[in-house]
Amino acid sequence: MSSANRSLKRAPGAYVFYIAGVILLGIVVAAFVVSLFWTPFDPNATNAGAKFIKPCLEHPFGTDNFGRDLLSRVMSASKYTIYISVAGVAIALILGTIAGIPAGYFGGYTDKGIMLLGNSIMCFPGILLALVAVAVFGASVTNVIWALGLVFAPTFARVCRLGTMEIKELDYITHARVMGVKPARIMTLHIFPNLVSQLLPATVIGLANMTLFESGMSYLGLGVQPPDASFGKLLSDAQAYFRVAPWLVIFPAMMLVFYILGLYFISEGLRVSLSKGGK
Amino acid sequence: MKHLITKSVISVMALSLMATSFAGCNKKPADANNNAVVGITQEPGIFDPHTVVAAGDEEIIFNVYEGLVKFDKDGKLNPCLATDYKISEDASVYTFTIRTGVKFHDGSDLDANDVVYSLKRAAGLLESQDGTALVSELDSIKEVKATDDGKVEVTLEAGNTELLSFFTTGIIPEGYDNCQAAPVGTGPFKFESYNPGQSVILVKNDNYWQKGLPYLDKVTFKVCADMDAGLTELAAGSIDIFPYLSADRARQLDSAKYNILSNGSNMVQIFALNNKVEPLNNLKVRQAINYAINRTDIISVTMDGAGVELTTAMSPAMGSFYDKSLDGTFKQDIEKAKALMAEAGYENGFNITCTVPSSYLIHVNTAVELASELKAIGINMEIKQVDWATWLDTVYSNRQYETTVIALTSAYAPYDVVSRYQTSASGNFINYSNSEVDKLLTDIPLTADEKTRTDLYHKVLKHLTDDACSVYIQDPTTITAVSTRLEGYYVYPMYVQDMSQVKLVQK
Amino acid sequence: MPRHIHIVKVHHLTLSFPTAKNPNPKPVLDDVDFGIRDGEILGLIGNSGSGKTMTSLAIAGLLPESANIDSGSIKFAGKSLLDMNPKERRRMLGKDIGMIFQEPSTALDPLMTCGKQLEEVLTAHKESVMEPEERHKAITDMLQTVGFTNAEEICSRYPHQLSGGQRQRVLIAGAALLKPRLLICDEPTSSLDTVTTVSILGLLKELCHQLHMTILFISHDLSAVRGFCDRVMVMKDGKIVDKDTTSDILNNPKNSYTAELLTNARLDTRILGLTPAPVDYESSPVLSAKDITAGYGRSLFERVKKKNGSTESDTKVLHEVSLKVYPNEILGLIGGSGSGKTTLIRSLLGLLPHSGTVNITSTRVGAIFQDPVSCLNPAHTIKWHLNEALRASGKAKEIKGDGTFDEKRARTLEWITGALEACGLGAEYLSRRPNELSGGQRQRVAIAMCLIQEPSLIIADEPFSSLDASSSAELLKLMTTINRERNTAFLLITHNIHIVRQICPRVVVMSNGRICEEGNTEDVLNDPKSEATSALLEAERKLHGI
Amino acid sequence: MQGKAGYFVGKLIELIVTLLLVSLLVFAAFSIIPGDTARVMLGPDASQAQVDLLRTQLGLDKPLVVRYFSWLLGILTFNPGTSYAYNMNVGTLIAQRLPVTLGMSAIAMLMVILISYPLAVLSARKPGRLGDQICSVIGHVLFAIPPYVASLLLIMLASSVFSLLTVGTYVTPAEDFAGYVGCLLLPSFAVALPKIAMSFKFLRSSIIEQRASDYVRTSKSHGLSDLKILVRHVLPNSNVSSITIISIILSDILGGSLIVEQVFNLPGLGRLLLSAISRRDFPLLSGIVFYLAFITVLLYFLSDIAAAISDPRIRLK
Repeated sequence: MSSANRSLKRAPGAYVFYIAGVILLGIVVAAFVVSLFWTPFDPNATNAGAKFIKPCLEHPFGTDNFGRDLLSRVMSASKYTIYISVAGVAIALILGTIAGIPAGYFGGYTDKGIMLLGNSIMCFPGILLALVAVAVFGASVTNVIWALGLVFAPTFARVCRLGTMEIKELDYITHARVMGVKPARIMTLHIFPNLVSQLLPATVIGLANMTLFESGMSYLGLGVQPPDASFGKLLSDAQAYFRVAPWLVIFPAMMLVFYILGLYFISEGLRVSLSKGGK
Repeated sequence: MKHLITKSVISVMALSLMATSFAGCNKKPADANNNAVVGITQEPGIFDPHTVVAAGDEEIIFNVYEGLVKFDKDGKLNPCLATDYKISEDASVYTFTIRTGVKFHDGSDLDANDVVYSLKRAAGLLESQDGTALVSELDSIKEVKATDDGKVEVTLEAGNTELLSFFTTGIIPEGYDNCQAAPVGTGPFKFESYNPGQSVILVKNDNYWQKGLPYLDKVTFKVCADMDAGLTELAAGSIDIFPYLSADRARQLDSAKYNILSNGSNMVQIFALNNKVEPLNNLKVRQAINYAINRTDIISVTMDGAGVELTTAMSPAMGSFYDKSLDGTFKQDIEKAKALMAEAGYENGFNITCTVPSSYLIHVNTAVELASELKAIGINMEIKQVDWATWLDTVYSNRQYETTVIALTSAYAPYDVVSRYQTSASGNFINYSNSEVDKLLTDIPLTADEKTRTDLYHKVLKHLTDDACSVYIQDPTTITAVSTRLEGYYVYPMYVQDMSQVKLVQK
Repeated sequence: MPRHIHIVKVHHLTLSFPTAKNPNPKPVLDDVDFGIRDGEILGLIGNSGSGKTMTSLAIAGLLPESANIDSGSIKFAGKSLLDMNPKERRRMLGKDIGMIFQEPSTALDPLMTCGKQLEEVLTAHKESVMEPEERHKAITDMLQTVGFTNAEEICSRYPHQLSGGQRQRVLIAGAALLKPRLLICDEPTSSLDTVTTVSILGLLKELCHQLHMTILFISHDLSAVRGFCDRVMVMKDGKIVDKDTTSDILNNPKNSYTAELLTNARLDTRILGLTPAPVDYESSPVLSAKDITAGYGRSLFERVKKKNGSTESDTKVLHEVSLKVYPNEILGLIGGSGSGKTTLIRSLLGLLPHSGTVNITSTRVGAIFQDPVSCLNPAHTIKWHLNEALRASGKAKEIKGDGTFDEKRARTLEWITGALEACGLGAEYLSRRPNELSGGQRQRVAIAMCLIQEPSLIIADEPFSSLDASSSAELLKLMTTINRERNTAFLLITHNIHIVRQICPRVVVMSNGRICEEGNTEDVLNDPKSEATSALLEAERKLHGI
Repeated sequence: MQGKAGYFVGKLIELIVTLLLVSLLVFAAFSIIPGDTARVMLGPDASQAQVDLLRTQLGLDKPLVVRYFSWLLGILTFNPGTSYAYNMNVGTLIAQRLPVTLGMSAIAMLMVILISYPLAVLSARKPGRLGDQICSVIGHVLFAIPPYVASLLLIMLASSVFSLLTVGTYVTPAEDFAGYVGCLLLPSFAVALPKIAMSFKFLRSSIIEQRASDYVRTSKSHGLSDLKILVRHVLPNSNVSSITIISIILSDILGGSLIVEQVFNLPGLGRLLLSAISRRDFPLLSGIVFYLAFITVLLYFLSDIAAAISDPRIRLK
């Protein structure tokens, strides 16, 4: 135990991760917030006379094949990327919690049934399920969010189930049961607040994974609808021109990686500090 | 399985499904064997000459099957399996003289019975069929019979001077019904094999009736995922011919290795407006939209400039039937467009949805550019991508849409281009209705005189433009790269790859 | 003073963990200086963090890489250990110095059979080249020495198939296999129950004589060294504060810290004079359980297999246990670990499926549990806990009465504060969270939660085992007070025979899932009739000198 | 060992039940797809009568339950029917594409193991040192790069710097095995990159954790050398805990290769899947989805079995 603690202390501290994560994420979030009020150009306004302008003072990120200002597009793309990942994770979190806590709490056939369903969903490679779901219900932002939420729900259900199984053995839950508190109340008021510390890193990492999935789906044309774009959509649009206009790939890719990496770092920081605090 | 579908529906430009990019590789150039590899971007699927739908399939089987008549590279119809044909005065009886000495790929000789069988099969007249034509234009055939002197007589339900081009339909041996798995025709090449997702291989027909043709021993149609994949393969030398390149891609090729051929594609890219929905049922609104857009810009962003601007429903590739006087009708004029909008009572604009098939990047891009341009006159256009199946279902069949962007292709026949604008036509998905046009379209097939007919076509086109029934955008240019080691390849105005004339350059 | 041969001599050893930020931290070992005499059992006592484990690791050469020896030396049989290279030091391990550790459950590789792991000790030392048969014989012999009659079988078992005591024996066998001169035992018994502890200590002592080994015995519990160690050293904050013979340390401590440790270890003197309420055995019992049989669930396939006629009893933990608790009674329930006490409690509380009947006169039974860390929900305040208890009791409406919201709230607050104060905690604790409270305070909150429900019986499952002596005494006082003043009966499960003697008029002894003895406390403890009771008493006597 | 047999049987039953549920999900999902298969096949100009005729021919008019069972029977006997779009046996179509997707996954997995394992062992030897930190940071960055972006960068790199690897020209294994492996190398690497990072991160922390465990201390006190402890105790134990992760990585790789093969123009299942989706080719689509899920379920099953064999603790619950 003692040496494990020590090796953790010698690894880059949680705060290094936090700072790096907050800076990276901050860039993307700042772009998002600013884009709500102002972008240098209308992100969707085309200008056939200004195609493929290299990054310059007027267009710091250059322009695309429609002559649209890439900086403005990247800024407004952050909106969809953030919206989809946050809403998707929220759905996954809600579904996962609703399924996972009773599974862990009741055990037995409830658990078997819920986990079987969850496992069946997890049996499909995630992207495949999301693809089929969007193919079935049509490509739109809402459908992408639901599809991703569904794909990610079992992950959260697992976290909740394992956490609940651990917590329900603790004396305070036993005590609550002895006092005659109803199961629904035990699960919501006694168990759930204690799961938050476990769900938090899972949520952050879920945001990052959701973004990866969303960009993969956008790449296949099943995500955000043009002329709007997410980072992934910008990238897939850019691929046709990446030899003529490499900046079309570089800047959105950079922002995408910033966002995901920022989230990873924050989750890493959370994990390290929570595991330290948990001792 | 039956594929009862018309040939002239809609096939779409074989532009990239998804644009991706590729790097060069160092595979050895295709060796000096007497063969050629053609890159194609659509997955082939159907090899039956009567049920074939996709243009991507037709371009392949053009080399396997032949009809009574055949197009040449200029779009002219020449006798083929028929040495001669006669059309009766009222254009209701076509009589074909069948060429002798032609052998099918299976070794049997071509005779009038084969022609009768094939035409009946295409027209749905065989006893085993339910009467529905496999090739819908041939639906009007009432009877096909062989005469005693080896001729074939085709009787129509009504006179139609415009039907000849549909006798390009492939002729197959009598009683043969396995064209899908094992195509048998009379063409210059025999069908060898099909590997889904990879290639279709054709080999030389040694018994081809045109002596000396073809030159090549083997032709491989290789599936490339998209244009960029094809470009990579071109650069690597693993394919020799690649049609459907975009202008900017073509520029990246080494001119010492590849000749670049370009030609109009006889396609009409249209920003289709549903004439039955508010506010598009208002002529002024449609005119305003026509004046608001800049066709040059659209061609610039979607085709890198490689396209011919259109203001009417026909491509200039149709020769004299095209009405040159309509050129430049809707030159961009925002002020005029705004005025028209105000006259129509929409000075504040309106919201509208454009439903586009997601698999065709060019149309999606066109919609994006259109949306941006329409903003200038206050129209907020939202783009909704749907997959091809959904597009066919909701937009084309059920006409539940406001606007869409699509390319209309047709057989190389002017009537096929305009017939969809008849009020009752099944292809009239823009819900256009003009009684004068209906009348003109009824008259055309019955008019034998070519000059008068041309006039009637011009009238139809004028009406379509005057009514601003939709926004005609461009005829995208087909750009084909052909290896310099080959010669004799021609770009046809229709969607085919004629490999029979292609040969190696003699050093 | 007679001269002794020191097998280990630690000379003014100072050790610290310097980091880049803090190059001169407070030393973990500060000028530690002592010798271990050949053949003796030396006890090293101290609280956690006092440096006792670091001392032993320094001798063994297993210090973490970040540790830095600032000054001092360690000699083993005359050779300076700190001057040796790592390879030489490694060779000494197992051969000259053996070690056993606290947690036998994790100290063996779960993927390897015990025999193989013991064999590694032999193969690791190349000097002793042995044939496989010889090795096997050496291992089985040693396993027999440490008390296994089925040595061959143990060899082929995986660690998880052995009990804690058995694993510790295997580890001792491993440490003693090459007959090292020094055996370092780092808290070898603190996770074992009393009976096993006694037997392991007996084994170590026997090995010490038989193999002429010297033992350095590290423990945090002063009482564990009684009757085992020859000499005892006491450590505090990296320093050795006291060093004397065992009897002097225990009976006549000269150092104040030693004396403090000693008093803390003794509960008995503090709880004298606690008197439980008189019990009327004629009245109907508050709890009567009849023929409780319970076990843990099995997988579907085992159940299927069961039908095909294999043994039935192996997963049953309780066999037809009957039990009565009378009003006002504090009933003691004792038994070794694995005797089924906890299963019985869980069955009585309705937390486990069981057969048999349980009758409880009161609507609610209160319960308090062993672990003060997990007895309260860390996510909520104390006030929330008490409110929750009130809500669950169904009396919330009655307490709130009528009136405005504020009035209701004031009445509720008054009620829960009353319960808390009855448990010796003021109203200021209401807004605190469990992690701001000590173990004893948390147990009090747990009792307050029980009191709010006004039960006629509280079941207390080893509430003292994780508390120090003073907190335990306070808690006991509280329990007897409640017993007297509120006429609440207790079912007290404990392994501490002192407590039972002091406050329980009646006692029940469990063994192997059955009640083997019950009756008046005096009678049972002074004249045990069953073997289990005798063993418990014997172990207690040896360990604590009662 | 009898306990193990029971455990295996239990897992097998779990596998079968999961597969049944998966099949139900697949079927249900495709039954609610909007768009009439027959209409799509026949095109817009066909009459309603023709559409109805085709529906009857395809068996689409039968009740859902009947269709489900006939579909299930077909799919379980590896005879999932005939593709509407290709007019070929779905099994044959999938079998033709499988070498690409499976080959890519296998090569990617091999890369993951061959690269992440030694790196993790080296990195965990001295956690916190410079080398370890560099590896960890690179790992995080790789983890954040989507596979298709990685593909793009790799193509740029390969063409501009090396111009060596064959990109884009697929060779079947029967034609030229070396060429087949060669053309899959780069795409496999693109899929493998983030998974290398994931596996590295997991293995590293698992090794560090195992090295800090009590039994390692015991082994040290027995005088075992560091290498011996690593090989005999630390690695086997961290392997046991990695088995589940490996199976998850494999399933991710399978999903990732569906996308990457698009970028590299490989005729794999991904392309077949997309074309099946756009053509509403139900037999083909359901076949691909079910068999991919089947492979995944099998992977999880095998990983459970492997864990049970290597870990004596896993027996009855």
